[in-house]
Parts: sequence; C-alpha cells; structure tokens
Amino acid sequence: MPILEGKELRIVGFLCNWCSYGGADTAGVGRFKQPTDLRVIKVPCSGRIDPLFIVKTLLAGADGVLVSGCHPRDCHYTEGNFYARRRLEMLKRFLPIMGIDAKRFEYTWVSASEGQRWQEVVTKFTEQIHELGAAPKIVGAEAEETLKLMEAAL
Amino acid sequence: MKIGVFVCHCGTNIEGTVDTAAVAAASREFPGVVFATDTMYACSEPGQDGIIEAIKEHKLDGVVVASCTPRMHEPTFRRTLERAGLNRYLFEMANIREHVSWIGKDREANTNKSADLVRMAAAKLLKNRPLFSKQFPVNKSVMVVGGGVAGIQAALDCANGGLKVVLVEKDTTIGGKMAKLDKTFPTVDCSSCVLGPLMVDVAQHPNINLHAYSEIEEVNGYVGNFEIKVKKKASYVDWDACTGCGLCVEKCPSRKATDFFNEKLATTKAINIPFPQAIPKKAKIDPDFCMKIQKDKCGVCAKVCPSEAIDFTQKDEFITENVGAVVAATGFDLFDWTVYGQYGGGKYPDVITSLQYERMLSASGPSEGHIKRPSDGKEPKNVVFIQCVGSRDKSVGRPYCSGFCCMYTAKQTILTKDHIPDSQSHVFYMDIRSPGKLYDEFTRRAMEEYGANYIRGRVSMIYPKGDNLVVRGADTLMGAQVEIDADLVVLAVGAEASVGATDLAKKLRISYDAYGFFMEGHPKLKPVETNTAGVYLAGACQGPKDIPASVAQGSAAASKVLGLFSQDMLASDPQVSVVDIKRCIGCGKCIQTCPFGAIKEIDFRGMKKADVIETICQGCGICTSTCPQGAVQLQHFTDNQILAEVNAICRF
Amino acid sequence: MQNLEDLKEQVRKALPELDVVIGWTGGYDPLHATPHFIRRDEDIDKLQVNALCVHNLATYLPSMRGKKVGIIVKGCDSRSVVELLQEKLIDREDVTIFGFGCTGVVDQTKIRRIVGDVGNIDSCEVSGSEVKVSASGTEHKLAMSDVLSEKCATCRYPNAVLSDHFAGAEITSTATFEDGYKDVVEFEEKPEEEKFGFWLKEMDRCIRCYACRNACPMCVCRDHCVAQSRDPHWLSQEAHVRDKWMFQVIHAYHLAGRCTECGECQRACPVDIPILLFKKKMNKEIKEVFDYEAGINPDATPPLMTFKAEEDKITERKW
Amino acid sequence: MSDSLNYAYYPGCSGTGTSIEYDMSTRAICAKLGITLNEIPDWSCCGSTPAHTVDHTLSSALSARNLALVEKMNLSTAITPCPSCLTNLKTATHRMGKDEFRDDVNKLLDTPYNGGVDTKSVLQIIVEDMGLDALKSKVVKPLKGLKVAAYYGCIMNRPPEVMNFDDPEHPMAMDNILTALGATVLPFPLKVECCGASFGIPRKDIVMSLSGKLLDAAQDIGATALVTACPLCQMNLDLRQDQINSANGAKHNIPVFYYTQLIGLALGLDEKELGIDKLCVSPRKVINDIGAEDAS
Amino acid sequence: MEIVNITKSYDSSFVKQVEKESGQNMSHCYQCGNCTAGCPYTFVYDQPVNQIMRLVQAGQKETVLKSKSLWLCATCESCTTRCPNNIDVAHIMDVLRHMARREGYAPVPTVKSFWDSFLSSVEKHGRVFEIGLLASYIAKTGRFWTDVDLGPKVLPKGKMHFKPPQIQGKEEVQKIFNRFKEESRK
Repeated sequence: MPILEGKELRIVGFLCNWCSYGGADTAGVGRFKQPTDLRVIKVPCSGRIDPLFIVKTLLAGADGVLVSGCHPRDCHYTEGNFYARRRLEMLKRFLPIMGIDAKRFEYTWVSASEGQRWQEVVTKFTEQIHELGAAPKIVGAEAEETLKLMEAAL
Repeated sequence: MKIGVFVCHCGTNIEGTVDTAAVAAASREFPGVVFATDTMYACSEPGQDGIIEAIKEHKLDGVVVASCTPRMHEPTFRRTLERAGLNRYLFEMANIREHVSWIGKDREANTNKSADLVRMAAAKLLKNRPLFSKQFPVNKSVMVVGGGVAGIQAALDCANGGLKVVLVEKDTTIGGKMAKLDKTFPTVDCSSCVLGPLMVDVAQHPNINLHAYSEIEEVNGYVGNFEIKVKKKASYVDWDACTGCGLCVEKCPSRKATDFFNEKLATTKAINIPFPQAIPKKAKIDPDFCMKIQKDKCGVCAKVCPSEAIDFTQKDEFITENVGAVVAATGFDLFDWTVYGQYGGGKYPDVITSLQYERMLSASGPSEGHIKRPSDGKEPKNVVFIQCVGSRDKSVGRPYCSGFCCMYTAKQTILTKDHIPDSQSHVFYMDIRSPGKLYDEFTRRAMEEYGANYIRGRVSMIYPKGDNLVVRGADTLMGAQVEIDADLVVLAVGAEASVGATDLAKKLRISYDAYGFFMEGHPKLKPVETNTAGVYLAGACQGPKDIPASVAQGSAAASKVLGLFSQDMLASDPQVSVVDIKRCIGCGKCIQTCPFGAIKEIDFRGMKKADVIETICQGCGICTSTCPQGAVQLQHFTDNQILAEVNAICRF
Repeated sequence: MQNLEDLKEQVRKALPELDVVIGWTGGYDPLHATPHFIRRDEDIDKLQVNALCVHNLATYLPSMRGKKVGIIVKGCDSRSVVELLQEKLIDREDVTIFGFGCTGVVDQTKIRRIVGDVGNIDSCEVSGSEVKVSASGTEHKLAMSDVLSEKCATCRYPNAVLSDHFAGAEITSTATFEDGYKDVVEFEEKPEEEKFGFWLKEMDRCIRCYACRNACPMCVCRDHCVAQSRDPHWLSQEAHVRDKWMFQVIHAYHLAGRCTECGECQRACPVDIPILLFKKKMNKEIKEVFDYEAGINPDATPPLMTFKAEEDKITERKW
Repeated sequence: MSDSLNYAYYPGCSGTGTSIEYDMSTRAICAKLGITLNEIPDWSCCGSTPAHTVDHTLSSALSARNLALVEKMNLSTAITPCPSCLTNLKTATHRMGKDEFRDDVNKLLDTPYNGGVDTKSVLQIIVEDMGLDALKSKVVKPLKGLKVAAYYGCIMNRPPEVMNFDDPEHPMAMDNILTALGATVLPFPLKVECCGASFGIPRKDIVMSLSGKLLDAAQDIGATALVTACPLCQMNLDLRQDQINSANGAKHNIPVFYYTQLIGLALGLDEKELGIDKLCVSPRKVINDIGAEDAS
Repeated sequence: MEIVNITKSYDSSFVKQVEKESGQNMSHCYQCGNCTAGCPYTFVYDQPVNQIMRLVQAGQKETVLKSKSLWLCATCESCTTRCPNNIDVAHIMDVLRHMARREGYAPVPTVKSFWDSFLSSVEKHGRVFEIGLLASYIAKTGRFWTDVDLGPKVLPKGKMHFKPPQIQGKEEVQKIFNRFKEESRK
C-alpha cells in the first residue's frame, strides 16, 4: 500500500513484546486515539534490535523510526534493554554524520501498563516527524523491480 | 509458500473502522498470498473451521490472521494450524484491532494501515520455518511467596494436589492482613476462626515447607526449573529449638518495641510472638529494642529459655530452593494517609486507620476488644468513618478504587453498634461499591438495622475542639456543609502495592503497573498468569481484592500450577537462538552478552565455535544483534524475518 | 633509519623461536613499501622501516593463528594487535611484538597529487623532514609535512602500546584527542541535506570491491561477511548506492568500540571515499559517552559488549 | 548567615495605612537583623482581590508593572509582608509562564515584563534565607510566658503549586519563629481558615462569623494573644474585635500582633518603633506579663 | 422547584467557555463535595461550590451566572488545595465571576460596588486611597456606613490618610486600565 499522500509519513516502530507492544495494546484497549502513521514490528526484546535495522529502515525510505522497550531494570530478560540503551544511544549520535536528522529516530521505554504514555509517545513522535517532513529519498533504483527480484530469489 | 490471509471483522470492533474486504482484496496482491478473505469472527469455531477448510482446499502452507493482538489469540490460531496439519510457526498475526481500529476512526487510513500490517506479516511469514519443541523435565515443586490468605490457599491446594510446596513469608507468622481482622463481611464471622484452621493445616501439611521471616533474594532459571535463593532473616532465636512457650516474652523487661501486628496501637516486648495463634509460633527479637544487642546488658530471655534457643549472634542465612513454578501472593499494604494534612497528618491521636480499628475491635487486640480512644482511653459515642482515604484521589497519586473499603466500613459500623449500643456511627462516602453476593444487602443492614448515618460527601478537614474532633464535610445530597463533633475518627485507608513488590517483580521478571501491582497475563483470560512462564499471581498483589476474591485466586493459581505439572516433561519454546556453525568464527561475543549463560564454547574440528543450550535460551535475541556476521540467529525473529518486514513497508 | 639496525638485531635473535616475522620491504617501485615475511636470516637484510611502511601488518595475524608469529608494529598498528588480543582472536603467547617509535608515514595520494601521474619512479629518499622523489628524470622535493598521512599529524600513540621488543627511543606526542577529530566536527556542522547529498555522491562511486574490508585488521568475519550472504540477507547484490552506503554503515557499526583508526580501509579504497569519517565519528561518541578507546588495554571490554544499570552519561531524554 | 540578604521591598498599600505597624515593624527588625530592604521606587497597587475578580490579565498587569520595576533594580528577589500582594505577584509570575498570557499582559504595560524576578514573603526569607538559628542568636528579651496562637490566613501557603512555601494545611514558619523567640506556641487548629477577608465593608456579617470562630478557637486553646502575618486578617481580628463581640455576644479581649512586632520585642526594639501603640486591642497586659516569674 | 429539561437547557458552549477561560476540565469533577466541605463561605452561599461545579457541568448557564455565591467567594483557595482531582476550583469561580460581570449580573451589589470602588481608587491614584474608597463605596451603595464605630479607633492612630497617595507612575497605572478597557471592547 502506498503512503497516504499528504496525510501520513512512513514511521516504523520496533517494540519489545513484553512491555511496549503490551503498552500499545493497552492503549488500544483504552481506545486512546493515535495518529495512523506508525507501523509496528514486534521483537522479543529491545536487546534484539540491531541498530543496523534502523539504519536499513531509514535508508530504505522511512521518515522516522521509534524504538520502545521495557523501562531500565524492568527487562523481561533482565539485561536486554541495558544493551539496547548503549547501542541505540550510539546510533542516535551517529545519524547526523550521515546527514540524517537525529530527531528522525527516538528510543524510549513504555511498560505494558502505560497505555496513556504510549499514546503520548506515538502522538509526540508522529508530530515530530511531520514537523521534519518527509526524509530525503534515495532515488534511482528500480525499487519495486528490485524488491520483486529479491522476493523471487528467496 | 502458499499463504492464506484471513481478515477478521471482530464484529464491529474492526469492521467499524476498517474495510476488511478491501484489506483482503489488497492482500491478494502480496507476494506469496494465494487466498484472502474477510471473516466475521476468526477466533470463533466457524471462523477457525473456515481457516482449516481454506488450508485444505487451497493447499495453504502459511496463514496470516489479521485481527486482535497476538498476545490474545496467537496460541488459539496456532492450535488451529496444528489441527489442519501445519506447523504452528507457519503463522503470523497482523494486529489490526488494538493497533488500528481501536485507536482511530479514519477508515481510509485504518484500511491502508491494516493492509500494510498484513503485507508485513506475509513478508515475514515467507521466511518462517517450521519449528519443533524439545522436551525437558519439570521439577514438580512450587514456591508460594507470601503467606496471607491467598498464599495459604494456593499452598494448601497445591500441597493437597500432591506437590511439594515451599511457602516463603516475610513476617514471622503467616496469616497476612486477614489475621489482623476482627470479623469479616458480609457474614460477620470471626476472622481468626476462618483463617486459623487453614494456618494450622499449613503448619502440619507434610508437603509444605514453610520459611517464615524470609525473603526472596535472587531468582534464576526458568519455568520447570527455577533456582531461588531465599534469605532467612536473623530472628536471634534458634527456631528449631524454640517451642513458642512464651516464657522469654513474659520475662523480657524491654516493653517499648513497636507492635507492628497491632498496627502500632500499643507497644510490645523486644522479644515477642505476634499473636497467640501465630504459625509458626516462634519468638523473634527486635534488635532495635533488645538491651543485650544494643548495650550488651540484660540477656534475661537467654537465661529463662528452657530450650536454650536464644542466639544473640545469629546472622541472616541464605538457602537455595529448586522449584518448577512460583506463585506470587505478596498482598498489599495500606496507603500512608499522613499525607493528608487536613486530617491532621498523624497529629491527632483519635484519628486512626481502619486496620487499627480492627485491632481495637479484636478480642486478641491490645484493648481486648474494647473500643477505646487512644488519647484518653474513653469509650467513644460518636464515631466518624471517612471512606476513600487514599483511594479515588488523583491528588495523592491514587486514582483507583480500593474495592473493599465500602464493605469493611459497613462492617465496622455494625461492630461499633454491637460493642457500644448507645453509639452513633457516621459514614462519609462518595459512592457505595458493593457488587458482591449479599454485599449490598449488608450495607443496607448497616443503615437500616444498625442506624449508621451515611453522608454523601468528602471530609475537608478535621480539627480538635476541646476533647473532641470536629469533622467538617459536605452532604452533597442535602447541598450543605456539615460538621460533626466526633469522639473518634476512623479512616478507611486504601490499599497500595506492598512494600518491596516491585523489587520482587524485577527478580521474577514480571511486569507491574504504575502503582506497583503485578500485571496479569490478560485482564480477562489470564487473571492469575503472568507473561513469564511458570510465574502465577494470587490475591491483592495483582490489585486490591477482598478475602473471597483472594481465596479464589489462590485456588486458581494452584490449579494453573497443577495443570502445568500434570506432565512429566515440558515442551521448550523453540523460539530460541541457533548457531550456524559454518558462519561462526568463535569470537565469543554472544557468550559474553547472553544474560542466561545459555551459550557455551565448543570445539568443532579443532575450531572454537558457539553453541546454544536450547532449554536455557529464553529467546531474547541479544546474541543475534551482537554477532557481526549474523551467525547466531534467533528463530522466528531472524535478521531475515525482521528485514523482510522492513522491506515490506519501506519501499524506498 | 637509525633504529633499523637495532630492530634487525632483535629480529635476528628472536627468529629461531618463531615461524615468521612480518615486517616491510621495498615494493614494486622505490616509492612503495610492501609487507615482508621473514622466515630466514637472509630475509632480515631486506627489512625496511621508514615513512613508506604504511601497511598495518596486524591484518595478517588472525589468519596465522596457531603459528608463532613476530610482528613489527608502528604505534597505530600495535593498537590493532591489542584489540585482536582483547577479542581473543589471537593468542598472546604466540605473538612476539617488535615496536619502535614511529614519526609517521606518508600518504601516497598526497604525493601523487603533487608529483602528478609520473611514469617510472627512479628513486625515493626519505628523511625526517623531506621526501625526495625522482621520477622520469625530474626530482621532486616534498616537505614531509605536506605528504604526511592525516592520522600521523594528530597521532597520540607514536610508540607501540604493547611490545616485547622496542627499538630506539620513544617518541613524545603532544596531540590531544580533540585534535584528531576536528575534521569530524567540521563535517558535522554542515546542514543535513548537504551531508546526505555528499554521501550519496561519494557512495555512488563505490565499486563494491571490499578492499576496505579486506584491509581492515578488525574485519575478522572474512568469508562470512554479511555483505555477501543470503542468510542473513542485509544487502542485495545490486550495485545501488543504498546498498553500498548501507555496507559502510555496517562496517562502521561492527567496528563500534573496536576500531583503532589505523586508516587502512580508507587507504585501501581505490576511489578514495572518505569512509574513515564514519569510524572516527563512532569513536568520538564512544569516547564521549563511555570514556573508552579501543586498542589500549587488552583486558578491557568494549563498551557495547557490556552495560551499567545506571549509565553515567546517557541521560533519559524527555522521551 | 548569608551576607546576601538584600531584597527589593514591596510594602503594599495597606502598609502605608491600615497596617502601618506591620510595615514599621518589618523595616525595624530587618534593619536589626541585617536584612537590606530596597523599597521598589514608585511601586503601585497589585490590584488585590478586586482586580482578579474582574480580569486575570488586568490583575497580572498591575502586578507585573511592579515586577518590571524590580527588574530595573538588578535584584533577583522581591519580598513583601502582605500575603495578598504576594499571591498576586506570584500568580502573575506563574500565569505569565505561558507565552500567550504573557503577551496579553504585556500589551497593557508601558514596560513589558519577561519574568526572572522571584517573589517571596518576608516570613519566608526570615525562615529560609536567614534561618532560625541566626534569629535566635539575636534574641535579647525572650518572650517567656507568652502563650500565643499563630494564625497564617488562607493564602500565605495556598495553593501550594503557586505559593511553594511551608505546609499548606499545617504551616509552621511562624510557630517556629515564635518558639525561637521563647514564646509558648499553642497548636492552633484553624491556622489556614479564612477570616472573612475583604468582606468587612460590603458584608460585615461574614467577617463577624468567620473571624468570630477564629477568636473562639484561640480562646479555647488558652491563647493570650494571636499572631498574624496578614494585614487583612489582623484588621478583621483586631479592629473589628468589638464588633465581633457585640455581634456574637462574646467577650474576647485578645490582642492581635503581627509576628514582626513580636520579633522586634524579642530583639529589644522600642515599642514605638514597632507600632505597638497602633494596635486596637491593647496588648499592654500581655506585654507586661512577658518574662514575669509565675506567668500563669 | 421547576423541572430542568436537560435537552433544552444544556448549554455546551457555556461549558466549553468556562473550560477555555479557566484551563480546567469540568469532567474531572466527580462531585465528592470536598470543595463545599472546606469552603468557609458555604454558609452565605445560595449554591454550595460543588453545586456550582455541577451546574457548570450540566451547562446551566443562567442559574450559575446569577448565583450570589460567585460574589461571596474570597478566593481563599481551600477548594483548590484540597480537590482530589487537582481542579483549580477557585480559578473557575473567578472565571464565572468574570462571565457574570460581562453578562451584567450583580446579585450581591454591595460586593460589586466595593470591588469597583477599590479599583477606581487604584486607577485614579495608582495605590489605594482608603478614605476615598470608602466615600466612593458609600456613594455607590447609598448605604449608611456600618463601620462608624471604627473611625475613632483608626483615625487617631494615623492609620488612614486624608490625602490620596501621590505616585509618579499613576498615569502609567491609568494607562493599564485604559488599555484593558480597549482590549475588552475588541
């Protein structure tokens, strides 16, 4: 599906299964209205998130990436978000040298009970990305073609 | 792979704001998708049958269901696939309810987003592989943390079911809050007569091993095989020798120790047994008040003890217990009401808590069942009860209803009338919440038969006037400000998470809410489970609960444990990391970062390689994001699966 | 070089216990040195150590694991050795390190820019302050300061940080950490679009030869590099700028907390893409947040392989 | 003790008139205690209650004019003895934190005010900036035997988010000062109850009732004097005490001091300087009894 | 008592206006009555505070704006300080007073006259001129001064001045009032 022109931007979220995905569910159960731009990829733990996924996502045309895990000390796997915090902080600091605005990427902590906080995070992040506008796209490749080739190859 | 997509209406829950037929139509264009349809209720029997039929008819070998959160029905649909003869991991869910239809009403955007989520799910599914569980043995014993009524019930049910039970209690006796109560609603029967026999059963049960005055220090392991370090706190009494005769208590000259059991209404001896029916009935020294420990004087208890049990040098002791499951039943604590300056902030002795009032009412309490004002010992005639103190009050960070205060307040007005027939009770309330069996009738009885004066409104301030307290409140029904000259004010103090609950949650790796109450697996369908396999909840640690609800949860948690242990072997979750031995260069970075010690170094034809111990791996994937060459891959969340999701939506 | 004879002597003494000693010798023309594998006494005489010895020989060590290897290292090279030791990719007891005080090496690109595309190099003389090159009959006198490699101008570790033998006197460095990162700061100050555009243009020139990776002493994945695998399938085989750029970020990220800035990647690049900038940026941030530098202490743990429950310098943002 | 006890001083309108003894005693004790008061040149009225009942922008503008004057003095903190003035100054600062409101206020002003001036009560700086130990060390005539009730009034500490000083329900600043002065401070239960405020003129009955309760409560606990920090409270309790007695059929004869007057007495200052003679209910007997051997 | 037809009398724009001007969310009030319980002025109110809150929730504009209670609130902040839902009730009372003024309600004329006299005094002199204020108030209300007994207590002690205060900035203060009047006419 194409991005809804003029309405949405492409925002990808990487959420840990135990806290933030649950928090997003809690927000849903509470019917907390949110912008529709975000597409969520569920991972077991924020520690599973290789920062390179985020770079890949941004180079592949996303306008913003949001990562959310359990609050520090509350990781379901005890230590995952501690590793994530270091790695993601480095990424946030690295992006500017690539010419990517560091505000296009945020990482945060939302617990499974914090539906309201999730609503606030999504709303705020989406607003932030809309303020930045669409990210510069790397054109030139026959995008759809390539993708089809790749899909066919596998 | 031939993928079938099923887009659920969930009645109007999804269909109301998502055009599910359009989503299905769009899905047919996605790579790998050969069949797509919308369906009324995918999780219902006809819905599931429809999926099975489609699998057979279209020879599907992968299924995407777009419906609610996978945290709800993923297990349901995985079973559906198995019934159709497919591996349960050839399945993906697109969460178009919690993440789409429930959070916005823009049908166009929702439909578009839903299609995107299906596309991502299908893209990932193309990379899914069948996964198979391993079997591992279970240690069929259970640890119950907390010896209140919920923990006691859970422990007894498990023990009666034939399991070995380790019951850990942080105080010197089990019984919890219920042991402090005088009577219980709505039957007004004696609390200790109900609870006492259960406590004795715990003490005598051959399957129950009780560690009182102990706390959880450290939790290792996983479902089926937990290894838990327990701290046995120093009581300065050798409990193996102590017979609970009470001679030491009788002779101890230090009388100023804090009496926690009586809610500080009185003081107690430096060596004491909290109450006569305590289980275990063992003495403990409060070192802050013991003259021997403080000043190396006295030592009377040691001299009089017939079994030479006193040990002033005793230290905390650590033991390790191996169990297959854990039930957390750590209960609640009372809100610290002294933040209410307008109620005196603790300055007025005749403003007491409801639990202090219970101790006052109790025949085993410090006043032996006589209601006496703490200030002068006089019998009060006008007693004012204030409800919702630390409940439903955002300004003190406690917006929730504690649930049981309305009922115990009604009970206390009845007991007040019983104890002092010429007394008058006044109850300030906002709403009466009494939705239990015979509950509302009970509050009516308090008013109709016992003459309790219910006043609808909050109390703004309490101030002393002469010997009495002026309680100034509102009667909103009358539309007036009202004042009552009270002899005694009882605050119906709300419940909050027990001290240390969040620390325990972290050790058990379970979630808790903003107030420190433990999170259940699902608010409706998994009320006593947690999201950590093998850890269950019982009682008020999950949220304020009255006795019947706590007991029911104790039994429910026990039944879950018994169910878990009904098999000799447990199936491991195959969503674990696997090392591609060809790609591994043996650098050991994964070993270094694994939080569980689940990866070990092996020698493979003279080369160092990493190897995952499947039954220890918990599936966090830290190793996968650590390995530079991607040699270790978390199954079901491989780099390729996540990249497929990224590629599905970020199309340059 | 006055230390050369001492060094040769040290090698000569140690050689009987070793399978090989890696050093440098004259290359295909007088302007270039090349790696030199000393197995016999007579090989020692060909040993060359001067400003032309640009190669980081540590690159060879992991593949020679199991053998007794001697290695001659500049200060920067020694950090790579330390890093390999730290990651247990080589074994301390099998490696003999010969250090010396390095005054810097030349940047061949700079020389080529000044001298132009000359045919045959007739001779090349290197002194402390000057490089004399005669090519096709013309003599060029180049000031060392004009042709010195960038990394050498701000070098803080001119002496081997770890060595078993050290030839000559140690050299003192006055450079500060900040000195070495002025280029990063300067580049970063440019507007985002300009930087993005810059990289698009630069990366577009990449020919995916992977010389950068092959020259990197810390790129130990070698045959298993994710750049050329299907599982995981991070990059397509397409020669698209997106994939090329992605590869460079992967390289930088895999080196986070490990890169010693020997600069071999950028030196090896046949089309001169300034890819060291990515690695330097990462190092700068690593130093700022974790106060850590790679290749100094063989017993340290790289910061991304560990954590603190309360991080000193990562403040929870408003997020 | 800090050597920077240097403040802009806002006396408030009543300080020049009906509560002149509050202003006098404040200036006297500050001089004695080494607190420098720099009267804001050409200050104007804060608008008091009437202004904010009409409009918040107007009310804040009247306060902001004075804050802008303080800005010119290069002083960071302005202090006032009067809680009503303080509330207006603080509320203006608080609300002007929002850009939109600040712009509206500045539209009414000649000189715009952009924030940056801290406002406190004289009471707060004595307790927090100077400290009770420093005060205690300067006491030469302890108020031994004086049994007082400290009455703070309704807005000295409320709402806590704005006033940000002491406990909103059980303030202790004056209690602690009076204890430091050697007086016996009785636990007054109605410390923050309203006295009737400015309704004395338009609805006297209200003051009769509310201030009457306060006097009753003071008598109940056996206080021989009331101590206040508010001109309006003092006026209602002192000036109108006879009216209250006749309206309620009571016979109160309780002198009502400003706490600054009592500090002055304890510091050994002259009664004249403290405006003791300006009080309506005579404090003579109470003052004479201070330090008497068997003060009963 | 009349029947309140909620469908007809509910004025949603009134509720929104109160919320906008006060910055408070009316739906946060769950009618516990704590404001009324703590309010020292309940005894003179025609509608206790909690009922004012309820009437605003119910959009009963006229009943609210004609209430005497609005004019008898002294902004003592008891309600605001103790509200369990952190509602700034005193602020709402202030805002309702502003609205009542705008709509021309003055059910307690003495209070309004006193406040008006006070402000005219400030407008005229830059500071309050107490004797002038009293004179103006008596003139406005046409009432005999009920505080004659206080004169002998105050005057000899020099606590009231017969001459108005003189400040240089009084024109500046007048300008504040003038601009305010201009702004409110907009």
